[in-house]
Amino acid sequence: MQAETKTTVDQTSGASGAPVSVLRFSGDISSTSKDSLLGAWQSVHDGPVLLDFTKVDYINSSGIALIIQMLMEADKTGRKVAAFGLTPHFQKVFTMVGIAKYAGLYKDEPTAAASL
Amino acid sequence: MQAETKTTVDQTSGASGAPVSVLRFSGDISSTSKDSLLGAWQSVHDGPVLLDFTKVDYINSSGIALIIQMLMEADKTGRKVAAFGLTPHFQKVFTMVGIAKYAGLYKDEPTAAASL
Amino acid sequence: MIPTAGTSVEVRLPSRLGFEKVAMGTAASVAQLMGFPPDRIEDLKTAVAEACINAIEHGNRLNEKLSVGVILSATADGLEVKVVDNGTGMEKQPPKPDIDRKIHGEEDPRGMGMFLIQALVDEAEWVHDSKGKGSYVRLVIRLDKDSEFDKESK
Amino acid sequence: MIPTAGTSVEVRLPSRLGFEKVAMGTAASVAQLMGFPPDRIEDLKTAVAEACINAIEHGNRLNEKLSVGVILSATADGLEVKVVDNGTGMEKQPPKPDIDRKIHGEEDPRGMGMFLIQALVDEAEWVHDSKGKGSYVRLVIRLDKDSEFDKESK
Ligand SMILES: Nc1ncnc2c1ncn2[C@@H]1O[C@H](COP(=O)(O)OP(=O)(O)O)[C@@H](O)[C@H]1O
Ligand SMILES: Nc1ncnc2c1ncn2[C@@H]1O[C@H](COP(=O)(O)OP(=O)(O)O)[C@@H](O)[C@H]1O
Repeated sequence: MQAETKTTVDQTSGASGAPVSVLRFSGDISSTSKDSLLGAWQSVHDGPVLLDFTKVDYINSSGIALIIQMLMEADKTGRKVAAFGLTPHFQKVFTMVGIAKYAGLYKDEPTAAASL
Repeated sequence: MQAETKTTVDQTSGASGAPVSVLRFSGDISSTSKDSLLGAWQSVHDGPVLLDFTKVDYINSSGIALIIQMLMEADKTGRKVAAFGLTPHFQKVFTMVGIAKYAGLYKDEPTAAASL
Repeated sequence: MIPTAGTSVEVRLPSRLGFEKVAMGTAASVAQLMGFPPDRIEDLKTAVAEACINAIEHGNRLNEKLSVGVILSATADGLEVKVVDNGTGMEKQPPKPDIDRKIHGEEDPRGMGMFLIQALVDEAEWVHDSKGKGSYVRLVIRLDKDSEFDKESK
Repeated sequence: MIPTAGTSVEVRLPSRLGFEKVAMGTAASVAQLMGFPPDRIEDLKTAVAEACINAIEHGNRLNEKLSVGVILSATADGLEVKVVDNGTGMEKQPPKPDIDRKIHGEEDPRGMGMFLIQALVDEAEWVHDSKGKGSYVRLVIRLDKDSEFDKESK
């Protein structure tokens, strides 16, 4: 009943030219997204990570909990995370719940990559 | 309860450089649009007319009936009419009800103006 | 992605012009959830809007004390929508609108709602009140069908 | 543009996750009809979605035989939404989520729905079942208020 989450994993480079992994989500981020989101997270190697929300239509509180789980993993292993492509509404929501404290929120990929 | 229709009247020039009136609609085209649509039609002078639907959100069958009333007036006085800015869905609907027979439907203003 | 056949959503609207847009929003969300393509969702929205306008205007005669019911049900192969009013329905269907007659003033410029409904959906049936339970129009759009193909096969 | 106070729209959804999106679509259409600005409509959509998810999961415990009711009513200065389920409601409100505790594993990463609802609307009240009539959350967003101003004054 819920739109599937697709997550693809890409590679780009950060400010210093060091490699950065990019997780690109599409569809919904909700309770059914667990395997897609956490599976993709586990598949990426060391180093900083970018989260691309450009093609996400819907995020609910269960989806936000999954993003927090990714940030827990990142925090444990000392990896930097930045996000981009969120609508102004979800930038506000991510700030309200405190995610912005653990992941920089940027308007586009170059700005987000430059922060890492 | 229904969004108001705003109609502004503009002037451009057709294929031969002759003056063309442009009626630009915005909001809804429904039963409450009568005064706005027919009032604007009455205010324009002789010559061909362009109908701009770019900023229209919603058109229902009562609104289509008002457009047909404008085309009746145009037919009586031998004036050419062309429309642009309709979504693919409303291009289909206008074709289904036969409006396309009395008003050319074009994707943008230059193409529509060039047809007059 | 398709809800189990039998799953249904109901909406109740006041009999006031403009509220057909609420039914459009609900119908669009259900159709999206079921995986209908965007062009079919547009067809459905227009058909549902016209059915609600008729229920508000002709069925309930703009009496705001009466409400219009919209029941959206997933079937095995598509979506069925019933739009219910408190009127007695129609005796017979109006003639197909004729644009030439309209332009030449030989026919009312109105009278296109039912034609549009039939042209945009895969099935449309008007059922008139028999035992005071309300009249309704029943619309069906199917998931597997291509809209153009379907229109030609009618 | 504002519907007369008292005008209301009702939706009935099956208790299945995903159908909160239908309530979002209906609520967005009603709010648009009432002239709410786009950012407030986004706030409302998220609040209504979270209220429906809670009604589906916690109130009706995913029992698809039960439905969730969403009643949208125009008031003198805004829109009131009641999301009704068949459960017994809550005893007391959960604590405000703490992101630091969540990140450090000291608190469940979940538990943000009610916080978001309260943060996004102008009024939120949880009413628990007293006489078997169902529990509900009542949300209000006001038309004249600027959302930022309103959040600061809380
Ligand atoms: N729900 C209804 N209840 C009673 N009569 C209806 C209903 N829907 C349509 N009709 C009748 O059918 C006619 C044609 O409807 P329609 O094609 O939608 O055009 P219009 O509403 O512009 O007249 C209406 O004028 C009305 O007499
Ligand atoms: N409609 C409801 N009926 C019963 N309990 C509820 C309802 N809504 C919320 N609750 C309770 O409040 C808790 C917090 O809800 P919420 O903040 O939305 O987070 P979550 O749903 O992620 O647990 C839920 O875990 C549940 O125990």
